[in-house]
Amino acid sequence: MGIVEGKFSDNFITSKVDSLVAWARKSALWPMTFGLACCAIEMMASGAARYDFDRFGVIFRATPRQSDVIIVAGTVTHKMGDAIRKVYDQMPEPRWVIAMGNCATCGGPYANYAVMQGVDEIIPVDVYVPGCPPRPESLMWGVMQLQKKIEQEKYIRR
Amino acid sequence: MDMALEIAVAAIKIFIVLNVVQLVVAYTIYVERKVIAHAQMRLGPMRVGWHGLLQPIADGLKLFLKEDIIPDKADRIVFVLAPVMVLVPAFVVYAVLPFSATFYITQINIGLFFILAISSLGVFGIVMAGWASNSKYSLLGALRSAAQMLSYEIFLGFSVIGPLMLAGSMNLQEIVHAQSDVWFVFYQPIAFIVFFIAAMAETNRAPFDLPEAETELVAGFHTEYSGMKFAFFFLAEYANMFVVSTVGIVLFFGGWEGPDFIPLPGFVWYVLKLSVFMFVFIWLRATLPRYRYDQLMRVGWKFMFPLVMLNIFLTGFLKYLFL
Amino acid sequence: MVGVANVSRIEQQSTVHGTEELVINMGPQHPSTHGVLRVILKLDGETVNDLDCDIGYLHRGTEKIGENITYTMFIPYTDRLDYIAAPSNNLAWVTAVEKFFDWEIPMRAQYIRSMVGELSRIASHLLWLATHALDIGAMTVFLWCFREREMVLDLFETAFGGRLTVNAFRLGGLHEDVPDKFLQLTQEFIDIFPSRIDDYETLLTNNRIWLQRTRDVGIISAEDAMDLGLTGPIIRGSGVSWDLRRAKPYAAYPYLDFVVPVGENGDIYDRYLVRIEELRQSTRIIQQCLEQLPGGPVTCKTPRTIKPPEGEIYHSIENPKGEFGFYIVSDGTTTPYRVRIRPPSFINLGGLKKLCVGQLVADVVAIIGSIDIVLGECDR
Amino acid sequence: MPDEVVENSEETNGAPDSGETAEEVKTPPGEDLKEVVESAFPGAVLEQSAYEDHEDETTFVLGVDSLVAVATHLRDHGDSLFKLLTDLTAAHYPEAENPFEMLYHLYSIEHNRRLRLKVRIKEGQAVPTVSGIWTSADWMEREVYDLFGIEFEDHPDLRRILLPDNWGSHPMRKDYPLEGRGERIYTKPTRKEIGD
Repeated sequence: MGIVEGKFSDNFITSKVDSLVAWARKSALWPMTFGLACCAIEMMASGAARYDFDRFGVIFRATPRQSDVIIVAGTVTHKMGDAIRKVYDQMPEPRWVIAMGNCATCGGPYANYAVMQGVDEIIPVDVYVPGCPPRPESLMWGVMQLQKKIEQEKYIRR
Repeated sequence: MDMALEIAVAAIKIFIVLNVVQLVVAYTIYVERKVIAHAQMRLGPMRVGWHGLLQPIADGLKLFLKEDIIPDKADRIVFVLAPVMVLVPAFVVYAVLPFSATFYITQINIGLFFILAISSLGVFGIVMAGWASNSKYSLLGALRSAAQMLSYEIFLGFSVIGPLMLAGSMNLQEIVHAQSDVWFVFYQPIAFIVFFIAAMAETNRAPFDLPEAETELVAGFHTEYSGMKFAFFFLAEYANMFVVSTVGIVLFFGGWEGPDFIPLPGFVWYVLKLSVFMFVFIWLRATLPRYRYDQLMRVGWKFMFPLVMLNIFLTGFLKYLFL
Repeated sequence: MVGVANVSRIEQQSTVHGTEELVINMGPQHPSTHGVLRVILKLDGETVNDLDCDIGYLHRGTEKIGENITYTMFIPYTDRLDYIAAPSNNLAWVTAVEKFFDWEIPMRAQYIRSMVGELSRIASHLLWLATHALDIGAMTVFLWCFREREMVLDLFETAFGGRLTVNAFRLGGLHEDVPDKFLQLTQEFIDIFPSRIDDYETLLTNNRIWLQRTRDVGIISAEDAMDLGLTGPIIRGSGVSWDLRRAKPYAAYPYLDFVVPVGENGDIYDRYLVRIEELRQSTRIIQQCLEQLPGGPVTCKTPRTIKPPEGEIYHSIENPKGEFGFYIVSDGTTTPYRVRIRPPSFINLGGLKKLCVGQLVADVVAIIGSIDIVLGECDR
Repeated sequence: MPDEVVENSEETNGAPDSGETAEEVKTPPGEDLKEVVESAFPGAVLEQSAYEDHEDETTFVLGVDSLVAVATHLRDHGDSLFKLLTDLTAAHYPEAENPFEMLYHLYSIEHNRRLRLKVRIKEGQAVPTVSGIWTSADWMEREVYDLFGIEFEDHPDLRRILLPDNWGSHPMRKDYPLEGRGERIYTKPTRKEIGD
C-alpha cells in the first residue's frame, strides 16, 4: 500500500476504504501451487470439480510473483526448507501462509532427522489446518479463516 | 470550430471505447472462468457478488493494491516498459475497428493494414519482458512467443488477402459492405480456417499457449511480473482476442450486418457474433492439449503456408474468370 | 526457478562448447514435476543435452522410523509412501510381514484386499491421467478424472473411514468387515466407470495433438527397460508381459481372471494405452471379486504381539507404479531390525535421463508424466 | 488397442506359477542356481540359506572380490538370466565382525524367480559397483552411499542423492539417532559456540 499505509485515523471514510481493500484481497486469494506431499493431492482435489475453490475466487498460480497466499501442503524437510523460504521471499506483499496438514504444522508423524518440525520454523504462518491429510473441507475452512483474518486487518488506518 | 468539435467527439468516443472495452475484457476473463468451469462440471466464481459477478473487479483491485516487484537483476527500464508495450498496441487497434455502421472511432482506407501493423508490435513487449526479467523461464517463453507470433503473423497476413481481393478494399467498412449479400466465409473457407488458427496462435491461446505453458515454463514470459504489470499482460491477451475476433467478423462474417429477415440493430449483431467467437476460443482452451514447439512450427510452415498461398492463387484465378 | 544448494556439476561444464548451453532448473517447486522433484536440464536451444535429477526433497526417513516402531504401527506410514494409492502400500506391507508366519488369511479378507487394491490402482491411474493430460495442456481431462477419483475416495471412506491415507488392512486380515453399503457402492461405481473411461479416450486416444505429443516420444526398448530396472506399466509398455499379480500372485489374484496389457513401441502413447487398459482390467477384477466374494471372518487368529521369528524376507506386489516391495530383517523382537522399501518411483525415475536426452523441453514434462512418479515413495 | 493386448495363457491363471516352485525333491531351494554359479566360479558361494525354505528367499553370500564376476554370470547364463536388479540395499549390524551387509535382490522375468546376493564388508571397505551390470544400480548405490556411507569403486557418479550435499553423516546406520539431526551426537556444540 506504500505511502498511505497506516497514515489515517479511524473514521467513516477510511474504514470504508479499508473494508473495500479487504474485500478485494479476500475475494481474490490466489494461492501458489506448492504441493509437497500427501496434502498436495487433497489440495488438488480442492481445486477440482467437487470442492471447486474457484467459487471463492481462489485460483492456483504457478509463479510466486502472482500469488497472494502460499499453501504449504505437506512435509517440510530440511532440504526443502531453503526452497520454501526462497519462494516465500519472492512473493509480493501482502502475503499469507496456510500450513496445511500436521506435517507442515508440527512435523506430524515424522519426528526424525530429516523433517523440519513445522514450517513456522522458517516462515510466519497465518492459518494452521490440522489433519493428516486434511480433507478438502478442512482446507476450505482454512481459507475462510484466512479471509476472516484479512477482513480484520487495517490498511490505511493506523 | 469544426476541427475542435471533431476532436471532442473523437475524444469522447475514445473514452467510451477504452472504458467499455476494458470492462468487457475484464468480464471476458470472468466469462472464460465460468465457461471453463462448466465444461469441467464446476461452478466457477460464485461467492463474490451474485454468481461471482464482482470477481473481475475484486481481482483487478487486488492486483492494483499488490506490491510491485522489480527483480533485483532485472533491467529496470525495459522491465517497466514491457507491459506498456504489450497493452498499448492492443488498445490502439480499437481506433479503426468498426463496431457498427455508425459507431467507430475513425475510418481509414488502410484499416486492415493498420491493424496488422500495430498488432504485430505487441511481440516486442513480450520479448522485452522475457529479456528484462533475467529469468530463464521468461526468456524461453519470450523466445517461443517471438518465433510463434512472427511466423503466424505471416499466415494471418496472407489469409486476409483472399477477402481483400474479393472486397477490393482495405477499408473495413467497405469490406463489410461488400458482404451484404453473402458472407466471405462461404467464398473463402480455406482463408477462414487459416485465419482462425493463426489468430489463436497470435493471441497465445490454447492449443498454442506455449509462451505461457503453465506446466512447462511456470508462467512463461510473465513469470517474474507481479501486481498491476501482470494485469497488463493479462488484459492485453484478452484485448487481443477481441481484436482478432472483430477482424474475423469483419472479414468473414459480414461485420455488424446480419440477415435481412431478422431486424436487429447492427451493434447487437456484432455483439452476438463476437460472443460466438469468444466462446469458441474458450471452448477450445477447455478441450485441446497443447502443441509442442516444433510441431507448431511444422503445422505453420508445412501445412498452413502452402494452403494459404493456394487460396490466394485460387481466389485470383476464379475472380479473373467470373467477375 | 528455485535454485538451492549448488547448481550441480552440469553448470560447471556448460561452457565447454563455443555456443553456450542453457542450464535450466526445474523445481523443486514446479507445476509439472509432480511434487518436489528437481530436474536440472542442459539445453541446446530447446533440445535436452543432459539432465540431472535432484531428489530427496521429501526424504522423511520412513525406513529409519520403521526400525523403531512395531510392525502394526508401521502400517499408517506405508500409507504415506505412495499416497496416491495408499491401500496398495498397506497390502504390500501386510503381505510382506505375513510371509514370516504361516497364517491362514481368510478368503473374504483376501478378496477384499484385492478389490481395494484394484480400487487404489484406479485412483492412482486416474490421478496419473489427470496430471499427465494437464502437463500436455488438456485441462478438462484433469477435472473429469478427479470426478471419478472422488468416487473412489468415497468408497474408501465408506469402507475404512479415511479418504486418502486409509490404513486399510491389518496383519492377518482386515480390521473389520466392510459394510454392505461399500459393496453396493462399488458395484454402482464399476457399472458406470467403463463409460467414463470411454469419455477420457474420446478426448485423448485419437486426438491428433495428443498423438503428436506422445507417439514416438520417450521410447525405451524392453532390454533397456530391464537394464534400468523399470517396472510396472513402463516395462509393459515396452512389450514385456510381466505383472507380479500374475508372476507371484498374492491376495486373491490366483483366482481372478484378467489380462496383462502390453504395448509395442515403448513410447509415451503405449504407456498411456497400457494404463488405460489396466483401468478396464481393474474394473473387471473388481467385478469378479464382488461376484466371488465369500462370507466368513475377515481376520485370522493372530498373537497379541507380533513377533516374527528371526530371519529376512523380501516380498513385493504390483503397485500402480511398478514393483513395490519390502525387505524386512526380523531379529525376533516386536520391531523390525531393518526395513527396506523397494520404491518403484525411485528406480523408474533413474531411467529419466535415458528417456529424455535428445528430446525437447516440452517432452521432458510429458516423459516425467508418463513415468508416473510419486515423490513420497521415491524419496521415502 | 485390442491388438496390443496379449492374452496370458489361462492355465497360469488358476494357480501360482507351478513351473519352478514344484518341490519334487527335498533339497534346499536354489540348489540349481548354486550349480550355475559353482560351474564357473567354484567356491564362490560362501553360504546358502533361505527363510523357511521359501523359494523366493534364496540367499547366497558372496565374497567382495567375486561379486561382479558372479553377478555378470548370473545375468547372462541361460539358466538364471537375472536381467532385473530389483533392489540394492544395505544393512548395518554394528556388533558383527563385518558390520555392513550389501544386499542385491535379483529377479529373472524369464524364469520368474528371485535370488538374493549378500556381501559382507568391514567399516570403510569399498564395494565394487554393479552399475556396469545393471544400470539401475547407479541410483541405488548412490542411496546406499548416502544413507550408509559405503563407498563404491568405479561408480560413475558417486554423490549424495537423498540428503543435502552438506549433511556430513549417514542416518541409516544403527548408531545414528532417530530424532534430531545426527551430527549433534558427534560434535555437540557448547553454549559458547552457539553464542548463548
